[in-house]
Amino acid sequence: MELFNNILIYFVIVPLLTLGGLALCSNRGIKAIRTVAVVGASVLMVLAVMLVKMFLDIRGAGDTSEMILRSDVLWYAPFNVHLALGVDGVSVVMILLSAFIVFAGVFASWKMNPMPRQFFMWFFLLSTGVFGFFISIDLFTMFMFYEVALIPMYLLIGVWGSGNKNYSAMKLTLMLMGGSAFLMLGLIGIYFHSAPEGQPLTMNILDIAHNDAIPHGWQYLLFPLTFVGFGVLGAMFPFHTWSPDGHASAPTAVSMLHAGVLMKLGGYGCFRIAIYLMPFAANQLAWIFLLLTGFSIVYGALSACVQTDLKYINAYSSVSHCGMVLFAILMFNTTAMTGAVLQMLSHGLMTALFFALIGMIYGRTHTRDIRDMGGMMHIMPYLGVGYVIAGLASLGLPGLSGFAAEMTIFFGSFQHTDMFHRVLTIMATTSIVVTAVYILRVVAKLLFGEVQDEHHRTLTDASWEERLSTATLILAVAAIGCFPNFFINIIISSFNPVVEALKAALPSIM
Amino acid sequence: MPLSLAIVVVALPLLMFLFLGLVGVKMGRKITGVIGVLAMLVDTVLAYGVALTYFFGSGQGQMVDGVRQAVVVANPAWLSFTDTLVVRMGVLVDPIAAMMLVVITTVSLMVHLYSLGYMSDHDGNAEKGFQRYYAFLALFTFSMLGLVVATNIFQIFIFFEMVGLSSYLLIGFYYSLPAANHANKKAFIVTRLADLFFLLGIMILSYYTNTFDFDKLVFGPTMSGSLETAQSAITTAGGATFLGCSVMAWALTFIFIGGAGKSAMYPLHIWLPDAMEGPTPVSALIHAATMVVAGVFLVARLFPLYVLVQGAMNIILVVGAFTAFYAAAIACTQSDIKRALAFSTISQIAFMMTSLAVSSNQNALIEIHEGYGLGYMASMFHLFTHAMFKALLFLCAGAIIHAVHSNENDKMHGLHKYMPITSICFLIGCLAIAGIPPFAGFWSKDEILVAAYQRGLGWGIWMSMVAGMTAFYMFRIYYLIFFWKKHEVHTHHAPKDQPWTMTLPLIILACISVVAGFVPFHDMVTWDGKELHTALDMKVAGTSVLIALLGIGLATVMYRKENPLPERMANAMRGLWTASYRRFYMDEFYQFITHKVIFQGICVPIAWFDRTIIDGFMNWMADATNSVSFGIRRLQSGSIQAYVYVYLLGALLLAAITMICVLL
Amino acid sequence: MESVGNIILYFIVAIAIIVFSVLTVTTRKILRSATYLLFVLFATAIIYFQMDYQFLGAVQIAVYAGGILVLFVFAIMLTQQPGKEAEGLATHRRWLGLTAALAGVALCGYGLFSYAGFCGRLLSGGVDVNMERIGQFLLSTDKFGYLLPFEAISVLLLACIIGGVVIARRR
Amino acid sequence: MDLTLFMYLIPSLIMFGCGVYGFITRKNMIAIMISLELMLNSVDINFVVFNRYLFPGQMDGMFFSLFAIAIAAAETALALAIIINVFRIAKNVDINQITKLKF
Repeated sequence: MELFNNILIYFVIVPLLTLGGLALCSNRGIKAIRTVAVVGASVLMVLAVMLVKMFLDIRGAGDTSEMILRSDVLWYAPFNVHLALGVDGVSVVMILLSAFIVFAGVFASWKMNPMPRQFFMWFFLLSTGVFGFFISIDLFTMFMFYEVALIPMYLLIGVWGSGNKNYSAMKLTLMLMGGSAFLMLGLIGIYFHSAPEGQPLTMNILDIAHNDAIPHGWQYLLFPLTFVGFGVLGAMFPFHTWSPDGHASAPTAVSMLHAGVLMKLGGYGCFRIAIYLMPFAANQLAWIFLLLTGFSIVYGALSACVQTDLKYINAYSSVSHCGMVLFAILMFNTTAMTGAVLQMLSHGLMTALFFALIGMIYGRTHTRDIRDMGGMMHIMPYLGVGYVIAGLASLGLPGLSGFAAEMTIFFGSFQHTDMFHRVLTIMATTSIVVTAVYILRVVAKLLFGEVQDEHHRTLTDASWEERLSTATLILAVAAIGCFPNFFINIIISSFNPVVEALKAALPSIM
Repeated sequence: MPLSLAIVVVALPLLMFLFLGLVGVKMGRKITGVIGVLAMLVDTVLAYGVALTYFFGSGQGQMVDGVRQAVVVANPAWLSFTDTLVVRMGVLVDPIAAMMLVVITTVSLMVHLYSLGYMSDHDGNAEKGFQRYYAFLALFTFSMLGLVVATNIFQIFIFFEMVGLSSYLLIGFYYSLPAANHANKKAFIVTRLADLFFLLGIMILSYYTNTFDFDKLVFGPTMSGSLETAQSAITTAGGATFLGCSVMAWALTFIFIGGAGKSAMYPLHIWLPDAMEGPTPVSALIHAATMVVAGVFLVARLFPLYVLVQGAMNIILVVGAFTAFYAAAIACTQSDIKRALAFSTISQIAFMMTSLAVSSNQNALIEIHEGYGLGYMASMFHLFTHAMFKALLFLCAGAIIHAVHSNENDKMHGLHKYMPITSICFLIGCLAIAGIPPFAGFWSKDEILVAAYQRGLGWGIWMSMVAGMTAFYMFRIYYLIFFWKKHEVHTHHAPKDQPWTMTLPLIILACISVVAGFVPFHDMVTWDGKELHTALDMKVAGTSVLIALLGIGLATVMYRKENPLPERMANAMRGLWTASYRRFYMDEFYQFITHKVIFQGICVPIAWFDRTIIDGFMNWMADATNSVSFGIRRLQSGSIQAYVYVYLLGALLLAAITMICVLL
Repeated sequence: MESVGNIILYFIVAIAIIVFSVLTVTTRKILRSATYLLFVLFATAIIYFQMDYQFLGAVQIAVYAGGILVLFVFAIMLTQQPGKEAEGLATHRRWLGLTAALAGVALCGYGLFSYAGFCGRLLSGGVDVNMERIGQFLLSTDKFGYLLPFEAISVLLLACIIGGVVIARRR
Repeated sequence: MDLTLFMYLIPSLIMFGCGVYGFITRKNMIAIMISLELMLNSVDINFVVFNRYLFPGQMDGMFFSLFAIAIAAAETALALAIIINVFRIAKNVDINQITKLKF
């Protein structure tokens, strides 16, 4: 079948095969379960790297089409639903990011207990959804994979979580489901206006964008629906409150995958669907969301300053950083959008690293309250150094990923000459100081100083799989930080259609 | 020796950092230190080679028509914002960069060597974390070298952050100590705040000029420093204004704030005295000689732009002159020798800033008169000499602290007898900083004063006064450490001169401090690359020496021998003395702003708002749904009898209705 | 015109049904309740015989009175502590039941009385309902054949047997 | 005097009303089952009587009753099994007390 010649479909097939393999494992054979999971994750990683290479080759060969590696299989004719696959630079790097985090996540949940088999099965189902979302260019398929990625989260937190897990799992699921309710309305609305009068309706994003048939009046309704729908997942103020509780209760690997990849689905969706398909309303309504996201950047950072739970600090920091992603996307120029994607990559890796480390520390100390800990650097130097590196990436230190991303965003945003955008940009820029404050506060409390609890002295440093998990992420963070241009070259061409569409929608925007 | 070796000079410390950080921790402590020192020695030799080649070699295009050119050795793109706005990671060699290469590698080598002894206990065993210490030193050296060879302003920003990081790591080297822990946080956050302004400045500047590169901003197409290029950069900005000032003034002021943060100008100086919690060699390297002059370097780098924007330059002048005095006033009362030296550093850096600022004047654009740019040259000269003698002073202080295990000068006193070499080296440093000929400080400070007098008599007198204070407080420290009264031996072994690893750097630096003043700076480091003709202005030189001697004399009277005079004077001016001792309450002020206003007044309410209002609303929605469904639940009681009853009534009702309808 | 015996029998049966029905649901003692139910079932069987449905009447006695009621008695014996009276009913519950029952009876009674004269007479000459015909109907697949329901009932009974065993089995 | 259809329906109706009353008011589950049997029985009578009076040439009503009796037997057997099982667990057959499965 022609479909199976496309590398993209394997990003869905491999996790599903892994899932099947896990289903065949015995519950007791932890070795077999681990082996299957590691093999699955490694194959995904290899596939992702191959995809990047193929992408570079194809682009290098002069193919400038918007999406490459296209495949299209009719799935359900009455609604013209296709299994339409295709990637551009943004999707490629997102897939790479997901593969990294899935890989690291498998090692971070090495000692998962109880029911490791079921855990990994849900884990891979979630990855299926994530990868499926990134490779699809059909509204229905995207939405379907989106839901596939959301649902396992409930069980993963509810069963394997800690603390107030039932509440958190319920809250997270309900709020995200609420978001997808908005989203579904929006998508249905888009579908019914996807083609001019008399032509068959379509679900294909590219076709919808080229048709540009959504009436302006409808755009005013559909843009907020889709943007908010995805924005909930992107932790947009004021729909971010699932994030602190959800992350606090989630098991390590789930936090990693959730903050690392799932929250990126939000930003990606905003960019790919909300803005691309409805450029007119995007231009008109951007200011509302710019205010919200600009506010949430500072708001999240300031909130993080007073938290005492490590995961809460990180969750609020995610609110701030993800706010920056949406903020940059709404700036509607290539530089800022490039920065947004870099920030997604950067935040994904760095937060995953954070959550991995927090999980490892929590697994040893059984507390996440920074007031109860101190001097961890004496006890677990490897984790301590990892934490410092993650923190430095988060506060935007050159050479680590956060810096390149944030600078690109700031400089892109500053290209706007009007007062509104500039004031917001300056406001967003101040977050680099606040971020430094809360990161250093945590680092000082947690790692430095004297050991607070004498029982902690007997704790051990990272084991080999934990080292592997964190080292993978640290390397990735450093790679983005040291060679940002490599990634920028991959993604930058993807923004042309969107920016063109935005310009066409309102010629005076730039 | 090709100039491209500058790349190696920069890269070698980075490799050392990676090597020591990744591999070194598995090796023995002592051996990593030795490796670090040897690598640094190689680096220093290379740096000297590059500098000498640049200044005195021929070819390679560094000299065109008697004008020194900036040579870009490498300039690969690192991060592309737009097609034109590209951040490059380059290596540029020009007079100030070459000079800074020499300064940084020299001091760094001395500190590397010195640390072998300092970071060991009295039996010569290296401390825990020795490898980490050397790795961080290498990281710092790399960052600082990267900063000075930057080809564009964004690269400077990047390395500003990097030196900030290395400074953070090294201040917090003894991370178990709460004070160190607190100090490094403070240093990082204060400089980060300044960097925020720096960033804003870069954003504005780059938006209007559409470039980061110095060759477009200040060097021009021929790479020679030129006012024309700078002018064109400013013209590109057009007449854009913001709040009544031109955007260029805003941009350059913001950039200066960035530099002021690193260079500890008032009111962003508060981190530097606290940074003395780090190991003393670190203070010598970072917080006396190199990193703290990054701000000066930054302003010097953009000097042609600043010259054209008088507003920004005046701000620098005022801030610099005030800080020089302010820090000197505080230094007169400090009892912790490292803090006293730190304030002395602030004061001296402010000298450099002031010197840069005075060299512009109102009619700079109209005519470039003879001796114009003297301040620039003087500033760089002072930067050079100051780095040497301040490093010397700090290393001496380190030796003393290592010997008596305390920073407080009332634990010292009368050490001259026990540590004669240290004492002499310290004296040389003091003479140099006080400006006594022929020591290095005299020459550079004299040029600064000349430049200040050229700008205006008032500025000159002010700076001369500060110079006098400098002489006073330095000798106060000197006397209090080495004389005052007989040393009381507290520890079981008496203080003595330290091992050769620590003494050798002192001697080398002392020698440099003696001779550095004779380096012909005026034809090597000038803002436009041309030779600057200077002559020793006897009037100025004479007065400055006189004032310095006056200061020394006063200090001698007060502190040579134990006497009640200082106590009496302190009592006479109790309020002033206390204010100075408490550093004019700036720390308390910042503490209030950060803790009470920002933390308690903003962060806590926001967190409360988030949990209570926003999250409360979400929970309220859930609760509302819940209670509604609990209400409805009563209908679904599960009692079959109730169901039957309701069903029956319903059926009867329907039947009755049907019947009524039929009957009607 | 019916024979007098038939009419007398009818009245005896009707009164028995009414009285014992009421007693069934009003007595406090559950065993008595079952006994009264037995009488009701017998009376019903008599009605069937009166209708010339002998087989149905026999089934009614054999299955209902003989089988089900025995089950009831066993169940009562198993679950009832001897001598313990059924608890008194909550008053509101009784009133609820009474209103519902009375309303139903009243409504249907009103309906019945409005059509009281309809089809009053028992038509003679009906089909002779003998065993052979019943058997043929039950196993026939013709228009009025009941093979499918018959088989379905068989399966249902089987399921019930299995279910009963499974449920009642002591674990 | 004729025995009309109507005359057979009256006792059946009263029987049904008693069944309803018993079903709603009784608390003992077996008593509820008994009330249920009353209702079933009354319906059976109706089937048979209607059949006999209105369609004497057919036997549908009779067969329906026949099947109803069979199903009633099955249902009772099963229900009593459940009740006994419940009694084993709860030591009680009071329908108001058996609330363990309730939300």
